[in-house]
Amino acid sequence: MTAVTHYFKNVVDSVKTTLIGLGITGKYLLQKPITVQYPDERLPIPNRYRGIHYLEQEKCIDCLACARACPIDCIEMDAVRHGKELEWISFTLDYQKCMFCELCVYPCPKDCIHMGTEFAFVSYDRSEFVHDLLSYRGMARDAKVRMVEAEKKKKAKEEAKKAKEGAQAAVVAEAADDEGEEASSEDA
Amino acid sequence: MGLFEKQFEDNVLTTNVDWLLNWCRLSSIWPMTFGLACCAIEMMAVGCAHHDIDRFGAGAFRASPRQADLMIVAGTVNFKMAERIKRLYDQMPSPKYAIAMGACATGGGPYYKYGYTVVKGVDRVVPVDVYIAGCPPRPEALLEGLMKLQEKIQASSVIRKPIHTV
Amino acid sequence: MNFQGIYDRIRSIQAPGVTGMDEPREPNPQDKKDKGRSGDPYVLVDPQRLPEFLECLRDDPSLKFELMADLTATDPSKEDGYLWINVQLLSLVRKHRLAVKCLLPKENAVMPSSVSVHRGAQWAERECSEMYGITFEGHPDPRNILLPEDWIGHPLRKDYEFPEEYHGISCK
Amino acid sequence: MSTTKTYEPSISRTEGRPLAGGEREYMIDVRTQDMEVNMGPQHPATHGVMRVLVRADGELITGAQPHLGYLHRCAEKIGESVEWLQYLPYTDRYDYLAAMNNNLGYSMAVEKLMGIEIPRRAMMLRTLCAELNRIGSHLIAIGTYGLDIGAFTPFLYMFREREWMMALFEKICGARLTYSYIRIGGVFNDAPPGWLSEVEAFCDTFEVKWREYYDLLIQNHIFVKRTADIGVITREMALDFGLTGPMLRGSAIDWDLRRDTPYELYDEICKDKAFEIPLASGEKGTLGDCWDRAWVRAMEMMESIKIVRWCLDKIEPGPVIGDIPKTLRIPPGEAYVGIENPRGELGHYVVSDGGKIAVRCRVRGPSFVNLAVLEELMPGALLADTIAIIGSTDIVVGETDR
Repeated sequence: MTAVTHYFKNVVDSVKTTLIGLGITGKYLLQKPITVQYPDERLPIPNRYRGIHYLEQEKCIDCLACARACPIDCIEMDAVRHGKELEWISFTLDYQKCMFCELCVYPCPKDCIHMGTEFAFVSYDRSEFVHDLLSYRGMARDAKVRMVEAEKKKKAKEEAKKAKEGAQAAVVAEAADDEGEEASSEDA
Repeated sequence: MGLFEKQFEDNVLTTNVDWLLNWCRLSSIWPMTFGLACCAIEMMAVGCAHHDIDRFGAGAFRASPRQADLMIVAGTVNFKMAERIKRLYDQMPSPKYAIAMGACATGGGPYYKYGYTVVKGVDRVVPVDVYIAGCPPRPEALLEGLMKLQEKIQASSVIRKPIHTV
Repeated sequence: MNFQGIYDRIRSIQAPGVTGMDEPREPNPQDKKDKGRSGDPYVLVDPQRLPEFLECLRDDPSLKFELMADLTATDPSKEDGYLWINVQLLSLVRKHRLAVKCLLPKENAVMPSSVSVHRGAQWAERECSEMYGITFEGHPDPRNILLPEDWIGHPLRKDYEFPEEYHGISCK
Repeated sequence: MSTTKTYEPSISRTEGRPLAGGEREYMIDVRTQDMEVNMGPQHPATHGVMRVLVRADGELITGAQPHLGYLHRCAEKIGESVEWLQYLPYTDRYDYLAAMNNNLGYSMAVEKLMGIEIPRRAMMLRTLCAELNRIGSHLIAIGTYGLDIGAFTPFLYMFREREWMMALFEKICGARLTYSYIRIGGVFNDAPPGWLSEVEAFCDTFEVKWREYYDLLIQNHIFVKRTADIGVITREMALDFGLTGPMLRGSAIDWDLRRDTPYELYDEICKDKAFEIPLASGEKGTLGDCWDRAWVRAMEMMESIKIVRWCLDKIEPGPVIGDIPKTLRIPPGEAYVGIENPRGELGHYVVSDGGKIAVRCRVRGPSFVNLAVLEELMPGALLADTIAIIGSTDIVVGETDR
């Protein structure tokens, strides 16, 4: 092939393939655009989406299973135990480290930590990313009620026990007295 | 601005001029093509048809820092790269902004604990205006961050004296 | 060819530097401490003769390990006095694989470079030498590849301590 | 700069650069001053943060040296520091374009040590997801390659389909890019109802769109002229450098781990002859040039669609994950598993001492190995071709640096 024919073949090929390309792009000219106008329209977020965590605090028992499962230790929690009831101090998730892997969700024995469908977490200050998952601090109201009731019950139980013990002691003492009398009579 | 910058008291003229200048700035934030890691793919997705960052006037991805206003640090920064990021940021003309996209750029992310070469937060190298959580954040989250940055620009003072808080 | 066949062939052509082999085995029910071994069988080779060994295997017509898939090192534990050099070989014609292992003493981690046999080893050896502090003699370009030039320490050694700061940027 | 190695140019100045049709392009033999051009680390065409130090004599490149490590994220150290399962999310992040394949490779390596069987449905879902991810990865590879060469439209079109693919993954595992879906012992979750029919709809649409990409980009004469006869990898070179994947098949070496060392369900798929391995033939220029590699990637997408369809056809209900304890203790031993990543052989070499944490977790990234050939390919090319050559190696910097 001579240089001249080579040159013209190049030109013809370029024009031909470019026209094919233009035909393809031209098809889209009249179609509806697929752009989602974000703040007004939103793409559907599936149920399984791994977004910002949320905690069902009532169920949580402060067992640290999620914190142990986390590869980067971004979960920190602190609570004080009063018998069965928990007084919450903090439960933070550090989004400066979190990689949304969902490994924290499945070890939970009470199924109380979840990943929601919320994804936009934007801030001017990165210290805000240490996110608090608690919906209340300290003790829950009904937990207090439960605790007071439990304490009352405990007290009542103890009193009952004491009374019982007292009665038993009296019985024992009487028996002992009887025995003593018997013994003394035997002695006599 | 030079001579007029941050010189004037609040009045009808200066506040309106400020509003106009800020509006101009926020409607044409040109980001720099600066993908580092996984988040760069989401940044590309934002530039593409589904999310189309051009709607915010921020679609002109510039390859050169000299033409860019915004640096989207999209990905993990390590020590070898940190010096380059600093240099690129210094090359950008003022007013310039930086977005830390994703957990790695914000605070080291998953590499916080064992990543011996990872910089624990790009704000140790360059000043950051907006942080976005996620690993990687959804494209919508980046748009959300951009809107947050626009709010910040709108609130800034150009020829007015800045309001000092004690 | 399966591993036994490959090993027999290696024995019969008297490939240089072969010192033995290891195969996965079941745990011994009598000895509770013996947990057995799972995974791949491998050939043990003297590290000082590794390039000759690789060349021999590459050129042998019935083995034809012409592609070196991987060369890496392993630091088994802090106490262990040896580093492992792990090489994965692949034969495209015969469709078989072979794992090769060398034991290299930690005190004197020097071995000849395999770049003359497989050029693909060049970057892998650079990575090994920066991560484990192994010196490959005869390597054409022995610089750091992933870490900065002035990095101190060999990160993948088990006794590596994380740095406090690098060029004024705090690491904590 | 003083450490820079100098190269002999692979073509002689008086012989000139070979052109199609046996002609040669002659350069006037004027000695210009050697110039060192730094491409990157921030460069739109280096696919991330890689730096190539190019030594140029006028327009002719006499040497090139890739500098890596701008995204070194210590993946292997992390593998030795966290528990077996906890490392899984990190595998997503070295080759972030093909996270499913990385999950699969790591899981298979650990399963090999454990010696466990995986439920059949789990295998189906794994294969299906890995192949879908291969399509997504090649879409970006070809899209950004077009972008480097100067074609912006195909990039936008390919991202449209990729967005659909990511929405599918989002439905099954909840993340768009870093899936952690394939777990040790199976997959993490069964497919939600209706998901498989959506995949089928995706396949139907994709086959139509693929034709468009092929006509719009791969067959476009301008694209062909920019990529043909450039960066030729010969058979010997490919084997010497240990290249794998499309780089190898671009040089017409018939090797695919899916067929030649079958894993998962590929044995059955190969027996059914459900897919074939596209091999380059040097159609537009020399065998093993950049165009051949781009073509191989484009054809592989269609083969992946065939595998996905095979899986959709054969999938049956059943369990998706075996009985795996919460804290894994892997029996002592060492195993290497290589799987066919979109970029080549992704090898995981894991060593266990019987504990909760790995002793060694080596990742053999195909990009890392494939990139080494750049030093050899560049000398003799023109400065404008550097981008075509780098783009054709299809690297992911997260994987070269790990």
